[in-house]
Amino acid sequence: MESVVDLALLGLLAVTAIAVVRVRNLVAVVMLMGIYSFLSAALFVVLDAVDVAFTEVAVGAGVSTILALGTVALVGTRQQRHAKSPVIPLLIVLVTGGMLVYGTYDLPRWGQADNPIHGHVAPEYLADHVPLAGQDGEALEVHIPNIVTTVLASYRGYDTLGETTVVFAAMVGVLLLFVGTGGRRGASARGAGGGDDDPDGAS
Amino acid sequence: MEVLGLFNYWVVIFLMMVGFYALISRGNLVKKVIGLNIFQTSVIIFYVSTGKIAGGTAPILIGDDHGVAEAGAEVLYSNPLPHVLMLTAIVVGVATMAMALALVVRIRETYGTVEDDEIQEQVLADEAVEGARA
Amino acid sequence: MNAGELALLALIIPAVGAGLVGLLRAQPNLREAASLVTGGVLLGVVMRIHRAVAAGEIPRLVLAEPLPGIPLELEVEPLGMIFALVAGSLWIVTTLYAIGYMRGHHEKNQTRFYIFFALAISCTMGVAFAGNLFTLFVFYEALTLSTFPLVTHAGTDAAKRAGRVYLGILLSTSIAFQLFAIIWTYLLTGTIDFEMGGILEGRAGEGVVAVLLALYVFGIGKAAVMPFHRWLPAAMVAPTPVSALLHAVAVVKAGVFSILKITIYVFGIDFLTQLGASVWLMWVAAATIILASLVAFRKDNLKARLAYSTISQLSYVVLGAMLANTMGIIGGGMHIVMHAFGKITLFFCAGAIMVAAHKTEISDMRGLGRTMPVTCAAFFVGTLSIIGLPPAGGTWSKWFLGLGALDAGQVGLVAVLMVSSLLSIGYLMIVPVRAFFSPASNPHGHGHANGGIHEAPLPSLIAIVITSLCCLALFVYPDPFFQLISMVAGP
Amino acid sequence: MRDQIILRIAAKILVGPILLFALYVQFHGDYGPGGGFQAGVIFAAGIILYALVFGLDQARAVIPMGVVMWCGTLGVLIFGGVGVVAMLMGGNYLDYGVLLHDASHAQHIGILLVEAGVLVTVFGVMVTLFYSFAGRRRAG
Amino acid sequence: MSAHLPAIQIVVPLLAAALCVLVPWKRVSWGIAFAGSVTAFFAAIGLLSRVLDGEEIRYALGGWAAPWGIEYRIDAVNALVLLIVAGIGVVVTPFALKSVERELDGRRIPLFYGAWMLCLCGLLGIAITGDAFNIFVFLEISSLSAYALIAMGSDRRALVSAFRYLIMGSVGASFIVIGIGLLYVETGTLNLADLAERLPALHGERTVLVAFAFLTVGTSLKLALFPLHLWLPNAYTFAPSAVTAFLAATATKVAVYVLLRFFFTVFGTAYSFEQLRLGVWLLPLALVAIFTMSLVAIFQGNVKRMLAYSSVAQIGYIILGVSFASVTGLTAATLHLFNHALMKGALFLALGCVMYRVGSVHIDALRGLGRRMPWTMAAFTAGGLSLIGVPLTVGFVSKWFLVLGALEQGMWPVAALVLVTSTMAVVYIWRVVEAIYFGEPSPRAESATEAPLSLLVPTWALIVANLYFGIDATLTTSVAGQAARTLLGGAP
Repeated sequence: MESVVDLALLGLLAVTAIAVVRVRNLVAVVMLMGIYSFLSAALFVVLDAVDVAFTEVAVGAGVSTILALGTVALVGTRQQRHAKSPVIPLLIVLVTGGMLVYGTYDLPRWGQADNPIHGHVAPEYLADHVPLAGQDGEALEVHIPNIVTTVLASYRGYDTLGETTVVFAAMVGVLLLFVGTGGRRGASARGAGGGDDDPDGAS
Repeated sequence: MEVLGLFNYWVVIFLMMVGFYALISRGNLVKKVIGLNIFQTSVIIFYVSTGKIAGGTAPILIGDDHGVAEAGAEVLYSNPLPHVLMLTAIVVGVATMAMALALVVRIRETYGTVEDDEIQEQVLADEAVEGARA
Repeated sequence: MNAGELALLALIIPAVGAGLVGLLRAQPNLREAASLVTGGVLLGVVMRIHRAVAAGEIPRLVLAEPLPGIPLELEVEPLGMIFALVAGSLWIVTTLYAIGYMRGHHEKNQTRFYIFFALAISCTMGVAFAGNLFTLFVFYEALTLSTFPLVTHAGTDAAKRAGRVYLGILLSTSIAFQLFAIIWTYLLTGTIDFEMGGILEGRAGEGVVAVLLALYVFGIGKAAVMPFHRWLPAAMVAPTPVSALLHAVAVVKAGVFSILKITIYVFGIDFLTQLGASVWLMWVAAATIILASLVAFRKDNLKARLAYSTISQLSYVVLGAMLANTMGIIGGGMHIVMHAFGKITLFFCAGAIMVAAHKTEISDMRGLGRTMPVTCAAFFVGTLSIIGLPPAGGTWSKWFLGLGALDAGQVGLVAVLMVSSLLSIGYLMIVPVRAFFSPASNPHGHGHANGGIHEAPLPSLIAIVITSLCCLALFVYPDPFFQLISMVAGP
Repeated sequence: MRDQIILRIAAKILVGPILLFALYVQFHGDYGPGGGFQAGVIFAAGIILYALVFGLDQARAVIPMGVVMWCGTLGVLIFGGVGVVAMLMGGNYLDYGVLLHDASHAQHIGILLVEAGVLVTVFGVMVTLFYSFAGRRRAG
Repeated sequence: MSAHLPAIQIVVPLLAAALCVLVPWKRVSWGIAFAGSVTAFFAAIGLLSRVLDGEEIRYALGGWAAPWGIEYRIDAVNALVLLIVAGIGVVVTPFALKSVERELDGRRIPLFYGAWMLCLCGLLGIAITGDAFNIFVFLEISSLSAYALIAMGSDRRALVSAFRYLIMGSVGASFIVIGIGLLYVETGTLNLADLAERLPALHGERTVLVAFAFLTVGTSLKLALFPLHLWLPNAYTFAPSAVTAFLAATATKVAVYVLLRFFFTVFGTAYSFEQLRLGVWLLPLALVAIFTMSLVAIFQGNVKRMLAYSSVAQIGYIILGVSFASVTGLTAATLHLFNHALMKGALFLALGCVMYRVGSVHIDALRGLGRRMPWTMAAFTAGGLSLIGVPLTVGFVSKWFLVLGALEQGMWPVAALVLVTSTMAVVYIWRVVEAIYFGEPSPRAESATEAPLSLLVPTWALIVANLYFGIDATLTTSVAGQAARTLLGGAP
């Protein structure tokens, strides 16, 4: 059953992805991107990654889509047909994809419980019994049922700090780009006028 | 299962490559960014699918709050680590996308277009001006 | 203060002089005085070191160790002492000359000129006292860089172009060939020190030695062995004192000196003779001697003719080194000295003619002997020395080189030496001969060209007299240099 | 959209529960799916919805740009600060175990704190991004 | 506190970044950034001195044991890289104070220093961590902030350059993630040391080969290895002066470090260089990079872009050293990491001074500046000499080891080519030097005066370092030698 849903979703994803390449109305493309995110979120649920699915819906389908729509509203909705030959990009993609496919032949088969990925580090996580550093293998139990939360916030909490910092970096970057440059309605928000504008940039 | 085992990966690779193709072949900057998004999302799908154990369940331990470890031993859980990594990757993806889109907006404001070849023309014109002025 | 520290002092004094010149830029008289005093002090120091070296001492001093096992080291051995003596004594004379010339010629940026001039001397001392291949390379490069502003002194397009050729050839040959050879030597021997008898013996085969030697000979672009000689004529755009001291003495002699030094202390004379790896390079040198003489014939510009004459004469030293026998080395070493005094005299005269009579082309110099008798007489003496005729010092070096060629069994080379002497009679002797015996070429030219004696400014004239007298003195009394070179030339 | 009364009322009704749901996601993250990221995004979604319906300026009046920027920064400081506190209390950086006597319990506290940091940052950043993009006028 | 030095190394810049953004005053913001970079610098010195005592530092974040938690692992290699990054940070930050005020709108400045610290933090984080995925996270921190910093250039082409860099950089990062993912699937671990232990058993696997390929290509995009360098010249040309100096001296170096780490530590020399014969691939790439990029540099009118192309060529030298896979070769590579940071940092800072006074770094704008800005121009010349590899500068030291490494392998044509190409550096540097000292001043240069001290002092600090480490390279060569031996798996 799982595999059927899995295959169906993958098929839909493929269709969506191709549509993203081919459609030239950018609003439609952004919506397709949102759909792609939703579909992948559904796939994540099938793959037991509920946390990832949740995040993908909120961030991928939600925030990304809104930002992309906002951008499209600011830059125009048509993608021009352009004369560049698709041969070289196609070649690069085929080589890269070919490499990856070649690499999969030795990959452990999908979904097997005895794959190395499930053997080395994961069992201690799942047993909630992760060794502490420098204490001769003495372990600590955290007692939080959602292992993803524990791994995220504690075992690999440093990664999460980094990830929070990436988000922060994006804010700093975007503000740097936007502060004090043209087309600002935000700057006039405190002053008179501007208040009646419909935020068409986001609708 | 054997065939499906690889087929799954292949489809994911196909998805990645479609995104990658959109990224490198399209001249519209917005399209490039969306291509990048598809590419990154597909990489996430790849990671997550490696964490799956057939017949497994989400890594949220079942049982009473205190005896989790014992209870967990009998249930087959999928691997939580790829999930954690991909939570990070999703957030990194949106951060990159926000940066990219902000740049696109600024490029549109200064160049009046978001098509790569038209921008390139103006860039070349700038170079010519610089050469002539100096 | 021991002799090793004195060697360091010899490097520092000109640098301090450069600083003084910079500080005194507002008062030209004090500035020039500072230059002269520095020159005097340097000569004194070099004499002190000479006393120690003549007594058989080999002073050493390690300055720094940039890379493990590769120190920056000074070492004064007899060959380096010769070079230092020549450069040190001629610097003060040239300074004297320059004072007259630069003022007489109304050159711009005189302060910058004296600063870099002094720095170049400092680097020259570094080359002379280099204790290993690395140190030699360091000062060799520094010399190139410090003379670059002097070559381009005029700042004109022609000067810039010349500067490009100068720097391009000297830097690229040194980096591409010389440095390569040094690193290769290091790899083969594990050392870069100069040692009597060489360091390569037993460490490299005939083929490797031949390639290495070629890399050194061509990599030391300052020796101007053809086909890497183009920088030298190009450098002639510099003010004449620069051409005189640097491009007749310091820079070019740094080149041939390096070749001589590397032949003796890296390859070892015996080892080279035994392998015969240098024979083809002898012929390269011989070809340079002849070809450069032929080119010199066709140059009407006096400085250009002197430049090609220099190229030709430099290869005498290279030839001496490549002969790799006692007589060859003595000849080469002596020729460094003899050619230095001879050629600097000629350049001084060329500059004097330019300042006093505003003439640069040989064909315009007919009858000049009447207005500039002292200068033209000095030119005659210098010419004798270059050709190798008595009673000038050049006789000795030619003599020993001939003996060296005979010892090596290369009769053909003896012939080359003869032919070249004949050629140099042809292209050099013609100048004083015309000056004294031809009627003036353009009687209606410059007003002062005919009327009475009109010599160069007095300081310059003094310098010219000193060097030409030296040329003569060296014929009678070459002993100090002969003793030094004998110490390294083997039995 | 100012005139669409139904939408406005619906939005008004919705914003509250959305924010509540965000808090639920945050604190239930230990037991079910969810955590700081998701909660932060949902929290931001509430504000974004408000802005879409009532206008950007109205939203900015409720939660000004300065505040959300400040939030975006504060979260990083909270997260990083928990690590520093752990360090000051003798543990390694981000070692929550030293925060309390009972290491296991301390882990809970630590996780809660850093998740709060994540929530604040993600909320702040997402709203800032929205404000920035929505606040620009189309050029040319 | 010294036990926590590794954490301080990263966390202080990170928190400083947040604080920089919080304060509304630009000078205070700069002060925080400066304090952050100074702290990071001293932390790096502390770590390096501990590593030189022969210790391998391990620091478990969150107190969790290694393959489960994330750990820092510091040996001679990354200690040196940390020192490079933090050292350049501490020199360039004071320079940024006035330079950035001149080139940037005042309201952006606190944000600028936020991004500045994030970039520093990200680069340090990549270098220090012992966890493969963590590399990716910090790579993104540094990259995102770098994109923003580059886009701050006053020329509008800066935006396009930043966007193109973003696309190339994101592709690179995605490739790295794919590579890490494949390794993870094969081994079940993300810890670099753990990976190194588990991979030898899998050396025949195609998946490992593909992971290797993706990591190499992804990292090469980041380090601008020819022909994946296309983003670099424009990004460096149009970024603000301080940003160019900082990134040119650090960003590509850190990427090279990542490459070294994967080649030698994770996959192991036996796999990378014996089984895959990587040297055969890297050597021609490096040579072509050196040759073509030096050639292209000769024809650039914009001096910043000229130096940018020269940077790509210099990366070629580093990769050349790597391709020998010998102690001398790797010593040369790691030495050149350090030395090139010093010389390019100095050169770009000197150009920053020109930008500050003249407002352009086109070669024609530099004409005749030798008299107007003697100190700046002397610094440029000295930096240029170092780039050429004149003895008693750091450039010479690198070249010495590189040629030695090539000759050791018996590749004397390669050695010759290294030296021949450095004469190409003579050409492109000398073009500028000639313009500086012999050119007729342009109208703008006519009125220029010497750059202020706050710009000159950092520039000269790097020049002095260029000379000092050229005259006494004992320290750098011993650290580089230790790093090389560590990479090759010998005793440190």
